[in-house]
Amino acid sequence: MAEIIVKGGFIIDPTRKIDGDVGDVAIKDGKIVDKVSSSAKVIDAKGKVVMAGGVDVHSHVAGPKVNVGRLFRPEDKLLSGFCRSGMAQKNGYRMESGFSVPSTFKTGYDYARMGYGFVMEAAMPPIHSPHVHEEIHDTPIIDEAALPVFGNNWFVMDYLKKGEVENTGAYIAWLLKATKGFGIKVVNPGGTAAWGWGLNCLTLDDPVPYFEVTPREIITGLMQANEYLGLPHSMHVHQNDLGNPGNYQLTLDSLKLTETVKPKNKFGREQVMHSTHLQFHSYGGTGWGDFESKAKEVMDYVNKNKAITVDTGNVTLDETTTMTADGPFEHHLNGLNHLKWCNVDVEMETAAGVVPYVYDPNIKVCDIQWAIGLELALYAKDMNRIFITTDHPNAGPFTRYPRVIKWLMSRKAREDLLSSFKHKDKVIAATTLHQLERELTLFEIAQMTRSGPAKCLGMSNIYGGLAPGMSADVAVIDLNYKNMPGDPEQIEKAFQRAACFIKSGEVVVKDGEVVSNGHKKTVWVNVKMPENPQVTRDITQSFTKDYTVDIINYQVRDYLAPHPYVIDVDVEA
Amino acid sequence: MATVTLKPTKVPELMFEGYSITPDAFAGKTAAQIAALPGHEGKIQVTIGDFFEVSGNGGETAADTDIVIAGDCSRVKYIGSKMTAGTVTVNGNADMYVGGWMKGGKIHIKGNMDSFCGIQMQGGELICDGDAKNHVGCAYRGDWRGMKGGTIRIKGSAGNDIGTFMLGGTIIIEKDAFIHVSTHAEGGTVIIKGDVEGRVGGQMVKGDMYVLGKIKFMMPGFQKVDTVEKEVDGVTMKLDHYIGDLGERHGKSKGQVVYANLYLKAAA
Amino acid sequence: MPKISLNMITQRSIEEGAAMEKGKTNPDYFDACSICEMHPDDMKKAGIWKNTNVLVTSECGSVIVKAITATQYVPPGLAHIRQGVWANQVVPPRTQSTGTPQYSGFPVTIEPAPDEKLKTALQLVQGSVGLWKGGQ
Amino acid sequence: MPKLIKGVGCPYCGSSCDDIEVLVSDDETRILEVHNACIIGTNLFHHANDPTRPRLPRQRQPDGSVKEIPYEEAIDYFAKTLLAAKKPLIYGFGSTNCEGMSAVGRIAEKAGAVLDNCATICHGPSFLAMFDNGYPSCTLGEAKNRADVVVFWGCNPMHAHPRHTSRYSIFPRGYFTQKGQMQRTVLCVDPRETDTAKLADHHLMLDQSHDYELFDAFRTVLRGFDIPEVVAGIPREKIKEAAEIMKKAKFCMIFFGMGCTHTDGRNHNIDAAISLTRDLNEHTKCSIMAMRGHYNIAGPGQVWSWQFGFPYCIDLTKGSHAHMNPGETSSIDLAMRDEVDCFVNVGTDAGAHFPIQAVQHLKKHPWITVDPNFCMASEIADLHIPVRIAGVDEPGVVYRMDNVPIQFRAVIKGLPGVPSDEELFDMVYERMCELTNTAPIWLAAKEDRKYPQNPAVI
Repeated sequence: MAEIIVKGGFIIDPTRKIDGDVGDVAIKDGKIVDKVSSSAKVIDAKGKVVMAGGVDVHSHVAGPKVNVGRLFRPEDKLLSGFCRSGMAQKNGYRMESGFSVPSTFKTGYDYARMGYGFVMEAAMPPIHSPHVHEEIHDTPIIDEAALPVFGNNWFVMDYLKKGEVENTGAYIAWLLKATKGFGIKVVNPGGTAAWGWGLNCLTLDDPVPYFEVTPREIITGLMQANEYLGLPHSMHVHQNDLGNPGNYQLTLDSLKLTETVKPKNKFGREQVMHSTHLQFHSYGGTGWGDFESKAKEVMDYVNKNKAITVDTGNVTLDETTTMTADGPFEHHLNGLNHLKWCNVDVEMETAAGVVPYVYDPNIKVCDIQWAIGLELALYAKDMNRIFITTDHPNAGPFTRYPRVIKWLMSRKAREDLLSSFKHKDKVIAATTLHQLERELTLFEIAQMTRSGPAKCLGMSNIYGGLAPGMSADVAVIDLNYKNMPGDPEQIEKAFQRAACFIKSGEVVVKDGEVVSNGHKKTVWVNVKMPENPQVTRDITQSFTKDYTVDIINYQVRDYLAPHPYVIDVDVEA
Repeated sequence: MATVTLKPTKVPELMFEGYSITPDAFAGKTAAQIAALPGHEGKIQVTIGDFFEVSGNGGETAADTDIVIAGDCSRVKYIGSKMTAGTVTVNGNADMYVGGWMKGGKIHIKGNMDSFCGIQMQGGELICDGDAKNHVGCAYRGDWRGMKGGTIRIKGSAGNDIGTFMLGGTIIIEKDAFIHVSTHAEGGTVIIKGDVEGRVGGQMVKGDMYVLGKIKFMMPGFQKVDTVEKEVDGVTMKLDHYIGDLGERHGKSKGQVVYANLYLKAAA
Repeated sequence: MPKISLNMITQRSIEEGAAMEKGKTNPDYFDACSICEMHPDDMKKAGIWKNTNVLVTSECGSVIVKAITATQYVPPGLAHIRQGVWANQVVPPRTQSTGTPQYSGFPVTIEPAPDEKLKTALQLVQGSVGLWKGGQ
Repeated sequence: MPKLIKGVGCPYCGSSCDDIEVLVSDDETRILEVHNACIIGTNLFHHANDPTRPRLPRQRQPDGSVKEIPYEEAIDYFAKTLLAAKKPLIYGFGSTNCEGMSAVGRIAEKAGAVLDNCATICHGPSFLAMFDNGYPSCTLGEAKNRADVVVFWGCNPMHAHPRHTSRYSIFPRGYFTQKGQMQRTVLCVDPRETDTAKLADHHLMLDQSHDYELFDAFRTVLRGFDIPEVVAGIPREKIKEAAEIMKKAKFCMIFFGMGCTHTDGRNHNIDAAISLTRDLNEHTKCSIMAMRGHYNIAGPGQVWSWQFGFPYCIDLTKGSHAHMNPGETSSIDLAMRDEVDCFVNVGTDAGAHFPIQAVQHLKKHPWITVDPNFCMASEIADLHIPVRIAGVDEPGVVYRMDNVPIQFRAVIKGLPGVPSDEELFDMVYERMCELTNTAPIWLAAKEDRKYPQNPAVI
């Protein structure tokens, strides 16, 4: 494969503590190397910023509920469809569609245009894993992995009720292999299982009907199982009581469950819990009337505890589509906005709901949510433990990351928007954003979008940095490190369309336009451990009695993930 | 005021998607420039001039531009869609999406219209001397924001799905309608002067309907509350007042539940 | 000739499905689908004898099928032809602008036609597009 | 030695049973026995043995006769016909795997075609209702393990989905339904006393085409209001009794079918059913599911939604964006309005299952049928191209009626020289690219074989 050299840019690489030094990045055979020959293709990055490819720790981009979101929202395509140019086929790429839930083609292209190289699909219902992998291989350019959901799985609840962490681990190992999954995702632990009967678990100690296990036991048990297996990523949790006023206390209680668990892995990961879309979990107040931010309280704890990483889940004030395995939450949300509601309860495993949502800047609550997301990042002390997400598409589409970056880097941009709100004074009173003067630096943005998430996922040897040996995912952003634009809009524009993006050593985006469909990989984790006869028997029995598919048709066949990158994990007996 | 006349010269083999036939697109253009405006026939990009002889230049603005189509447009879609001002007159039939997403101005179709006319209309006036097919003043698939404003008057009959997901504006059908009137509506007014087969106001949250003929099958979720005297399209009459759809959710205003209203012409 | 106006529905049956999977030119498919199920009272009204042929006419065409007493009970006023080639000779293609034709709930008249012959599937479909060569 | 293959998926109805056992001959070319399947599935597997199955494309000659031609010639004709048409319609996919549906997306984009599937004449209105009102549903295992009240509304699984009631809905013993049928109350709403109605505990024999009113009556009763004495031919007391049964259920499961989608109001009947389901979730847990007809008819809805954002009726003529509006971009309406000038029928039989007038309109233009077997659509086509049978001699992913993906396998070897749908469409696509002097767009991940020099992973 051809050699490439990205010349003369301002390099920002937190993994090596490089902050704006002018230099070159050499690429050969898909990897970053020390140097290349003189015949290497030259990419001129002079006066521009050079970063590693972006790493998204949490985004809903492939699988059944994402596709429900596409399918049941034709109106999401109407406007975007009417205003696009007719260049798709001429430019050599596939047709694109959708705004809040883009098609797979648009997903891959848009991430690449923003200079992102790896995306984690945040929730994979195991029985639907062939579907997730089908979508992943129809998503161009970006590398992807998917987290199967475990927090409401009947096997997991059965084992954890009895305190059987090793059996839980053995089941997880089997399921990761069967689904070609990456790690342990937990959504509304216990609550989604309760939703099978139309109920929910709104505190850590609400027992799950029939299974008589509590969210507290599920979270703790799965953290223990995760460290017993030594997976690259930690347990990845969406806590109970999402989106409700006053939920920050439960959030703090859940975060504190990490205090008894120690990280144990060979991947350089330090946290035992990744707490996702924290914005939705940092609410004060007793109702929508006195709804207020508790971002500071939550971040004060996160800042103290190294065993936790978080992502923001920034509200972007768009019309979007919410989708989550938190089935009861979507039902609740539907009761609030009365728009259409999809629900998919998945036998033995999980559930999901999908509801369109309009984050209207004229509505006070939406503005407060917007402010909370930004406050979380601005209160953070260790930018390697907090990552930018919009919980795509829940709080806004991922294509708004550049806008979030703009708000974080420019107080002016935040204040301009804040002062345009109809309920400006109420928003200022319910939040602390107006008082925060902090403006994040490019180095901090690189930590939040590159080095941090890569480390949190246990893949800091591959993604998130520009050290020789790492995957050659290199983004050139048209921003002058020494002379940043006075107009914050320029920041958004620069991050929206990379001047150049090299993915796996191949130029895939040039001047913001896709020029190649790239070479993508599916990343999954293969846990090698001795067979556990009890777990094997339990699985076999359950497929005979309770499931409606045959076990041999359940496990994802190899051809569905044609470019696997398998991370092996060995567990001693 | 400037009048642009389009004289049909050729019947499209497939349908001609005449999305450029609006005062907004014609404004500030000469007849030759108008003839060069784009449209589609299937995947082939064509021009207005391929199917019409254009005479007269557009006015300075949309409001100054009148379009007269001197002939039949049974195979032309999107006439006057998204227009904001000016007028369009068709001396014949028109195909789908007449006045779709229209914001202002006036359209007059002297023949019949096909389906989806006035879809998600926001303002202006759409008059049809003949019949309209289905989905008059409805929402686009999946959108909960249907017709928001303006007036649609059909002097003949209409088919099914009149004012689905309607939020505002007025639809008047001077003859009969088939099924599904104001389904899912949360506002607006529909007046049907003839008979309706049924399904009037199903899943309706808010808004008004007037039926001056007979409804063959009433929705079980509507209940008669009183008899009132009201003006309907300029004529005052006695009407039986029903509220509903009692099977559907309803909001409250000043502590009172707000239902949708159906006014049926009372027996003389 | 007496005639009766009925409301027609055309839907699946297991006989139709089982026969179709043997092929649409298979005699089983002919037997399964070239029939019209009615209530005995309606048959009586129209002077139709069980297992004799009738002419079914809708707004868009007509077809000869064999009248039988319903294999699954139909109330008076309703008639049923199993989904397939014969049913689709009379199914109105109008869709109420939804894309889906009026496969069920359309008015037909049914009258005795004991001397008319049933056509095969191929004869009906090829015949309708001018390709039928056989049978003369 | 004949081989018994277990866990085989059945490529017939939307139940997509994957517990079939098939005994195949030593050389894996013949199906000898089929176990566990219903009569329809059994016939389907055995029909694959038919020695008269076409092995070469057949082209209609000017005199009306047909002649076998080589695949290269057929592919060339296919590609040229699509490119020449102003608006080709590619329809079908009732019996195709998802790989084929994905491959055809590429062709349709290139050809500026309208892409539609059998849902358009079947559960299309269910999609319309889903667009308007959502779809609170579940996988079939939820019904099996939890449902104590099961409603069949305008559907007749005893005939259309023969093993549905035994695998998922009435008879099976599940996790919370250990006593199977004894624990379930079954309601059937149908204008006929179908064999499913006979099985039910309560049959509401409504007046045909008045489903919408009956749904509204249920909803009105659930909100505590009174209703007229008789609605849709059902007495008030009977409606109240049925509403009470649903409300008191622990888990109520509503299945609906063509009785809702083929009659007056179409999508609104289902829309009302979904509203009823939402209402019932205020009282208990309730789910609703469309009784999808074919084993993979949910497939195009999935594949095309992730590729184009729409499940069916996808107009790709603009090249820049996809447009969908059933009633305009739906096969039957396109045909009746003479809005297309080429018809491609894939893995279905439009000849038999479209109203005959629509067939006559489509037949004015070139008609290509892609199907493993002879059918009405092949016998009026200008070109019939045989392919392998998904689920019999071609593996692939299929989506069951509840959108659960099932990876079907091949049980016998395909006929020599006969391609799969996917292979055929890829060859047509390559030919279209040659004819237009453009580079084919293969997504690397999907098209492994297209990238022999693909650099190994990181």
